[in-house]
Amino acid sequence: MIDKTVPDTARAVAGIADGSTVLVGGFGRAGQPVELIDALIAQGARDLTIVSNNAGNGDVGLAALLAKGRVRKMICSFPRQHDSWVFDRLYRAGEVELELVPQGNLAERIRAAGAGIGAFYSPTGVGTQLAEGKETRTIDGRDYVLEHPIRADVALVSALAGDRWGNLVYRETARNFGPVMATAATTTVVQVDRIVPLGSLDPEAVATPGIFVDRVVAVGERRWLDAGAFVGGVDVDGNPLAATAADAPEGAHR
Amino acid sequence: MIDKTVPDTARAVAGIADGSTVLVGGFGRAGQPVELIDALIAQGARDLTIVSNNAGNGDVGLAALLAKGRVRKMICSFPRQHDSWVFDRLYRAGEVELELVPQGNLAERIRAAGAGIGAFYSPTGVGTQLAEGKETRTIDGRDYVLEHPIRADVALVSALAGDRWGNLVYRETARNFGPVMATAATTTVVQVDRIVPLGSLDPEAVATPGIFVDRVVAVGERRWLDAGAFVGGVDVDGNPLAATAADAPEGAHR
Amino acid sequence: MTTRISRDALAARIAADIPEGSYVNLGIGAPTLVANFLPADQEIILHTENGLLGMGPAPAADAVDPDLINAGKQAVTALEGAAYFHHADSFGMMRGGHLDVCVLGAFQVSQHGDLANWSTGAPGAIPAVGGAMDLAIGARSVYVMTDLLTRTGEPKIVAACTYPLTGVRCVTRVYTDHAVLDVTPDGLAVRETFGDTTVAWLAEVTGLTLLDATGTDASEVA
Amino acid sequence: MTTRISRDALAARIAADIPEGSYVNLGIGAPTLVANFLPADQEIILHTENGLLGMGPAPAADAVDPDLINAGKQAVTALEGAAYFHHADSFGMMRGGHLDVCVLGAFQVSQHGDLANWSTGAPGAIPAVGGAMDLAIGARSVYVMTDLLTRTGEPKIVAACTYPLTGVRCVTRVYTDHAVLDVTPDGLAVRETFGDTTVAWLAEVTGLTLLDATGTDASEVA
Repeated sequence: MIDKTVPDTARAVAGIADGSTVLVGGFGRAGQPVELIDALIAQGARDLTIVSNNAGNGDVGLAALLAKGRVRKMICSFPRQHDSWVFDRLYRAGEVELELVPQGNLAERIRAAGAGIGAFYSPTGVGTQLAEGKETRTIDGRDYVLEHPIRADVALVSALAGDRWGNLVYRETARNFGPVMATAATTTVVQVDRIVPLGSLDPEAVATPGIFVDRVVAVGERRWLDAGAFVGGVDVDGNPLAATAADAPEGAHR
Repeated sequence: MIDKTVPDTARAVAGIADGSTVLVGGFGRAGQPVELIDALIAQGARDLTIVSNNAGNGDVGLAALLAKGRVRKMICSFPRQHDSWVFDRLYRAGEVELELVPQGNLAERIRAAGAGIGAFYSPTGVGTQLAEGKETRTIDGRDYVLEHPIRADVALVSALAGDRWGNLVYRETARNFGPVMATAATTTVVQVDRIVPLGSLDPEAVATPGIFVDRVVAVGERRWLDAGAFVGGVDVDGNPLAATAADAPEGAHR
Repeated sequence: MTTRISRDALAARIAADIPEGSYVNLGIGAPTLVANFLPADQEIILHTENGLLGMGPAPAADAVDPDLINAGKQAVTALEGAAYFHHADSFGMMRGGHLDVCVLGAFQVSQHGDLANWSTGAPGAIPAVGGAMDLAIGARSVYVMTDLLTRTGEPKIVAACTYPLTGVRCVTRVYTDHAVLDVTPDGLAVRETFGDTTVAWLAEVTGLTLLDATGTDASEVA
Repeated sequence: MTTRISRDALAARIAADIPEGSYVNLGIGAPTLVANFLPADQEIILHTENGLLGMGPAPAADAVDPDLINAGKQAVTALEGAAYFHHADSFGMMRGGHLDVCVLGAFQVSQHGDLANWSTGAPGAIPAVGGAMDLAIGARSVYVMTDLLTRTGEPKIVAACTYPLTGVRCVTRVYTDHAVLDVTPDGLAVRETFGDTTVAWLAEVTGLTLLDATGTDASEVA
């Protein structure tokens, strides 16, 4: 019998080595695998390269991992948020490296790794700082920049429900990077609210087939979702939605 | 109100011009938009380039379009099947051009067109006849061939159900090329068994969001599915599953 | 200083240019105001790049769902007819040219339609780009919503951007608090002025050669 | 001629090498027989490239569903735990190295692991490749199931393929009716012989230098 479920988050993150590249799902805190990150902090791996859309919110999850000094480098599209004070401090102190990637190139580079694409020409970023040093090519009159896959040792993903084969469904916009990240790592570890019996997920609605998944752990209701203000968002003037204010730079674009 | 539904297949295929490139969904007859192809035959467009995995089965659908002499060129991965006698005859008579593409490169090239990728490096086909004349590159020690997008004027797709915004769900392996083809055409035309009210499709299970769809037509139960033997398959010795035998070349690989 | 319209009035002005049936992405910040002025009796489908088409308005305070947010990480709702998808699919939608319109903020827009809206390049600033570069090159029409002048009076419509670029020659039209300008192959064309704003004044304050497209004839002014 | 095992026996032999939990694609034709010999008390998940993981056996004749077929366009079923996906995702799965094993037929396999199985290059033949090239380079282990000799007695394991290639240096292991051979950096290694087949006879009939890996020691034979 195939059984990819593991009984607790400690076993889910066991064996992650120092120096690993780790894909971390989520957009802000929607889909962020906070319980797995907490287990990774306890597990102790360090000198990590983290690939994630953001660089942590508040003091939980990815921000907590950063605060512990476990992260050597962040690859992300939008590190600076009103509540990214942990990353901001480390970055300004020169204690964490940053590779900034436009969000769509980030998603597509991760997909490319999972889908066996050697590299691809993207129109995004052409003529900007973020394409400097990269090969460009004109195809059918349009300019493109050559982008390479981002593959990882481990992916940490949060989904709504999974079965013992590792099939996953997500919930609303918490899906975000989960399905592509699950394809691009040597070991894909998933936290779900609940594990369901094989055959109870609609095969037409499975967003991540189990072939991409190595370990699934149930974390129950994600309590931190209710543990305070709605973090990460800003109002129309760029001021934080939450009370935990820090100033949001003018013109911030997601 | 947005209403992409059209009342009949004739209106669904209206305006398809001579010389168009047309993506046609389906793998064998699963997911083949036979009712739309019938309407296209009646509509009369000619000198077409058809992109489809196969080159028709028996005498219906794509085979019927070929038999009418409307197709100048086929781009496909597996034209030769035991019941592809229409294509076989035209090809041998020099009346239809063929561009043979490995199936995964076909799917990925269509996806690339829909996703705005200028070109991509694929490991499939490297060192084979099907990569001759194409640029190759070694990336991280592996060889790749540069593949370009396949975009089209029109896509004809068959799905199970759709709503007036064009959201689609498919059925089992009839999904196949539908979701990628829907993204890669200027005009995407979809036949569905039934049109359902907006809001009745599970937003987590929509396989083609309506943004990719221009016209949806309901065709009811696809009667041709029951209209005879199960066509297209071969047994373990390569002999046709259907009674309508033609000899299958030894070693045929899907 | 000539007439300035309010940010709400500008949002309404932009909304009026978006036809029914359009697929639209509204960038975070001021562009989100455009949603408030889309006609209630028309269907315009909003895309948010974190994986949702058919985005609805903000929920009631007691109905916030942390799994359902927009690109600005604000709580939103999903309409009937919505669909969820993952990030690679969502950005394929943008990059593949399937969005009709996006509305973005700007630090600067050049007379050739170059956009700078992600970084001022200030020393010590932490860079963050998000989906801005994908939106800028992806949508069929890229509308910029911005004040004409910075708080210190510098024009944001410029001969060439001095801030780091978001995209090259990607802007279709610029909606400012004084006027609406189209990016054309021949340069910027003033399409509409608000109140007592004149094309001549716009040309003077920006220092640019502007085409006058406010009438039936487009004629060049100094 | 030495001992030949039957096609069913060969399929059983291949099945015995596939561990529980493997993700496996069985090419059309003879490789599909392998499914009949997978142990019923173990879970091995079958992939079919037309968009299904968790493929089950053929349905009863009165339960055929034309929308549910395999790559050979035969009616199949879906197991509990199955998932459907589109073609780009399905081939991403293959190309991305997620399948543990695929089993393919062959016209020829070279001593370096080159595979020819899609075209004999015969004049007038209509070429068709399907998913063969993607499978050949995609799976972690590419097993070939083939007769050692053609009907006319020519070896199908050769120094260099004369038929058009499907993939370069892609084959992991060749299961023939006489012996099992591994492709190694040093050449072909005979892993197992059936009945009275000897390594020497295999070397003679193929005209190749073969390594003997049937014992605990691998030693080269002429």
